[in-house]
Amino acid sequence: MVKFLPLKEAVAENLHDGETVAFEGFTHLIPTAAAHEAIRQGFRDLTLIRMTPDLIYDQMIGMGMARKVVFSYVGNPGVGLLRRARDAIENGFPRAVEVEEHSHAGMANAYEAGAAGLPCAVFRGYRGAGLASVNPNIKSVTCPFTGEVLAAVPAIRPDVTFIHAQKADRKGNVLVEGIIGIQKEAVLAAKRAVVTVEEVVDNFDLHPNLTVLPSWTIAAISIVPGGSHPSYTHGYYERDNAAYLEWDEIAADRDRFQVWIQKNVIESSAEDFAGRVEHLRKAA
Amino acid sequence: MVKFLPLKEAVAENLHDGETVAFEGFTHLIPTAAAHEAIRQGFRDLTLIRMTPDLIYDQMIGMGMARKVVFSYVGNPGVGLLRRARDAIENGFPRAVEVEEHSHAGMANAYEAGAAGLPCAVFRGYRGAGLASVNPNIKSVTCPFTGEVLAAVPAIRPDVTFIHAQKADRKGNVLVEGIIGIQKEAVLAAKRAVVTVEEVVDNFDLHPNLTVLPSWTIAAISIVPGGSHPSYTHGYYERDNAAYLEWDEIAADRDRFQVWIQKNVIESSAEDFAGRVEHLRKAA
Amino acid sequence: MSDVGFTPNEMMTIAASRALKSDDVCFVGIGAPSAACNVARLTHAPDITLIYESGTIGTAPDVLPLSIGDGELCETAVTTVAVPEMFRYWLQGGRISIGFLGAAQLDKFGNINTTVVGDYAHPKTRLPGGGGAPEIATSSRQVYITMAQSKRGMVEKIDFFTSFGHGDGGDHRQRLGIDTAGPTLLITDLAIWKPDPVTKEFTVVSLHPGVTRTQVQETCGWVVKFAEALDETPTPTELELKTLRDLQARTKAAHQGTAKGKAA
Amino acid sequence: MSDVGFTPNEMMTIAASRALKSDDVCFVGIGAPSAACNVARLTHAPDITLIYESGTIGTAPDVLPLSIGDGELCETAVTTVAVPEMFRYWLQGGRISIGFLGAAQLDKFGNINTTVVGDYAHPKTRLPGGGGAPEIATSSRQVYITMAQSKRGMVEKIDFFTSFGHGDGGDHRQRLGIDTAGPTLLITDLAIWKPDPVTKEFTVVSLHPGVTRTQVQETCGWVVKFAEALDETPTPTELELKTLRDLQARTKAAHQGTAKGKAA
Repeated sequence: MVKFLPLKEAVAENLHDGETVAFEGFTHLIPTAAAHEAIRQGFRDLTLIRMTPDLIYDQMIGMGMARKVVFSYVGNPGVGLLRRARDAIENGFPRAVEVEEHSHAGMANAYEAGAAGLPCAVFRGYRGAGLASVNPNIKSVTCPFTGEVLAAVPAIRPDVTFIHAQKADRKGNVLVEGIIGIQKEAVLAAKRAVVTVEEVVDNFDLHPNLTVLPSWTIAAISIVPGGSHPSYTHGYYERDNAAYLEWDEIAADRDRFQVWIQKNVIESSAEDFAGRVEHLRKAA
Repeated sequence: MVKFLPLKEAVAENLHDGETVAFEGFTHLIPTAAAHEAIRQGFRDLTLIRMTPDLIYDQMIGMGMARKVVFSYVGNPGVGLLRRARDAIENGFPRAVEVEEHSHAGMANAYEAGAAGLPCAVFRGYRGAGLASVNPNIKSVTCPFTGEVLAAVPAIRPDVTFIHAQKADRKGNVLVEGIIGIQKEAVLAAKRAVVTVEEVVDNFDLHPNLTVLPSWTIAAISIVPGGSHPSYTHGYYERDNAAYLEWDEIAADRDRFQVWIQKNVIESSAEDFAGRVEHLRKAA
Repeated sequence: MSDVGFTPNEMMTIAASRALKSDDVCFVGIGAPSAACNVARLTHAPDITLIYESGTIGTAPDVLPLSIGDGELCETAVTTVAVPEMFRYWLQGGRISIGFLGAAQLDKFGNINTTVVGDYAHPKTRLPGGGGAPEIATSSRQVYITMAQSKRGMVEKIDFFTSFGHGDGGDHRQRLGIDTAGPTLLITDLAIWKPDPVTKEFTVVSLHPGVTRTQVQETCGWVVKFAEALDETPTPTELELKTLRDLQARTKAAHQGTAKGKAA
Repeated sequence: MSDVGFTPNEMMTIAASRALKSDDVCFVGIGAPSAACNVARLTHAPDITLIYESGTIGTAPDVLPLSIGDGELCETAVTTVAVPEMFRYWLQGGRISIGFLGAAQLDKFGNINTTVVGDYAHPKTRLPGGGGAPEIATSSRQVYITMAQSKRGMVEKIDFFTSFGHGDGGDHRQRLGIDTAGPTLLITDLAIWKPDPVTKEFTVVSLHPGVTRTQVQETCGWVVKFAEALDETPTPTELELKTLRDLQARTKAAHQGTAKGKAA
């Protein structure tokens, strides 16, 4: 049964050292507040899964929380590289991090297979691609009808997935809209799912075909307005593109990074996110 | 490029003797008008694909148009058997018809694979089921990670798919809503798709996550109000449950069936459908 | 039994409804399963999640659907998804606690035939086939079966294995690598049956009010086993009966309300 | 070239935009590909379908997105689908006519590296990786590549095969069972290149206005082949330049408009 909890408790109840966790969001709806709470709680030895590990994984890797990263694009979207992740991969700082790398198609299919309860995903991919020779989790199966050799990757099955979404109703059903990305699959593939939402409403009055996660697929819901900043929440506030550009400079320097984390994460709380998006809300 | 055509021309341009065709609709949005037009044009040797071949396939089989039927539930939903299909399968009347039978999961996955451009679908299915031993198109693949044996079926790739949908915009983008069933996959899996719609509007003003088929995925659109009767169109008119009950009697008798087809199909046209749903439209 | 104030079919539906809980997620077949699930929802299990294979999740229809895709299922659902998603994410994903099936032919190990009477290639009667059932039977965590008893329906040997129950009994499911429980409950118009823990043969555990062992055996094609401690199924309560009858009355009115249309 | 009234990058983007037609369905990468596709849409190809891997189909943004998932892509799209559907139905399904890619490293056969500089296990520079590119490169019917020339970028041997182009050239794609055409066009800031019909080696077919063969060779890490009949790329028209510059001005204003936020 879904529980409505303060974010601090939702994270403490559902994430543990050494677990495999996905904080998903495909540019849109990135669960920054949940990731910052995880940083405050100081988890270690996590396996971090995400198609596009951007700022929040740069931050968690920079804080030495990750044992392994599973990803398909380790960049700052539209800006460039992720400098804390680079430092870990290239220099082992602050700790070495194991890498399992896929293509977007591989990750998307692997999440889909996880949501579908399958052990692996089968698709047409990685043809001629170098990843197939450096990632032992890229194998193949042969179509028994045509003989075509198709790619196979293991299903993604996180211990826990965190996502951000627009809203929940009082029963705990959750609505995701706009660029829905991989949010639904990441939740359904996980053993447990925690969702931060902008708001809770008495009742949805929705078109029947929208992306709704029924309450019984979710472990905990936390109300965190602005919780995806500097990513955005369709219908609530825009992407803080300037913050992404700024991050490139912050993360370039180990000390500056620590100062930033201390001020904006350690000494902050989930309640601070609402203020960060005030200037990004569209005028009505 | 999509063409707006009268149904007669849309069918004549896109369906040919001997082809593989899907008239899809999962209880909702069944393209009855298109099927009746196909009956009037008298196609032969068709391979008919459908998860739930109900009244319209009973009619086409009863008229001797089908060489083969691919299906997962050959019943009159909620009523009972399909008596013309039974007569063909049990007695070879009016002609013998080849059967390729799957489960719903098998058909749904096969359409999905067709839409996804794959040669086959892989899923967990048919375990202990008798179909696996009578249908040579049910094979298996082994997960290269866990060793689990999974079912494999060939992708469905119709020459042409017919569906009914709520509406198109002037550019030819098509909206499907409500019980969306397998409509999108059936269109995307086919070489050509023909859509009958209740109406054409100047512009959609839609939620971004609804099921919209872009104009360039469709060969022809025909405006046929009521075109799914006695099935229904969510937002336009209700299911004619009485007609389904009545069909059980009509199809039970070879002669009564012919009389019904003569009157309601051969001597009718696509324009007659609007009148058939008048009493099924909800009061505003 | 005609003087007890309810019909055997009503008793069957109500007994089935009692087996469902508010936290169950049911994959619902049409007919008796649909009626039982909705009676449960309207009485003791208001939060039960009903899923129909047309893609409607968490639906709460006011009348029973004639088909698994009636419009009201969608209008009252929490969400409606595409059919491939239904079978991949929701059924195969292991999210269904109870798969609720009917049967044309059933054997003592809960194997079901809804495909053919006679030989598959040359059937005496071509039935509708499996639809969703083959995977409902193996991917749902448990399977409940409901059917009216008859010698034609409850047979020693089914003509076709549409949906796998316990196979030849015992650990046959595990030997095929199927890790779900399979049929755990059979509710007929005369009795409640549960599989023997070891052999998996369906055993009568409760007789409906007024029903005798002889009646059960006379309407069943195999030699019936009865539990040592045989219960009597509690009589339908007034609320249960009224809920079921109101539901069926609303349903009948709704389905006949469209009777003007003659063309199909 | 500074006196011709446009920059090499503007020429590159505009030359790339000209290669696109109204009936193309483009899978768009960020950066120069995105600018080129939108210039095409705003000039000679108004009905072009632009698809970003975030799931937005038929999008028409007023400003260039910073990321592939900016909100405006969704707000202006015909429809927005989930990411698994994007990669399965739309890319793998064979519906993309042009996959438009950039490159960190490129070789003469159109193979692309955006993964690492140096050894994969111990990289000198860890680049972002492939994202959608490995499958864009093989499932799109054709691939267009755009990048600014440099000896560091255009190399004899790439460090990692992120996306397969023509491999070792010739029929290497067919030998791997890849039935799409692969890279058919390379547009740099200096020239337009097309693969040799037999060897598949990229060959300069058109020099941008004012560019010399020497300049092309000096900024390329392999020995450049030039077509016998070498064209000069038509100068950007006023409309093309104005469209591109307006788009970039709107984009700059929009992305800086959110600069108040300091926390990330």
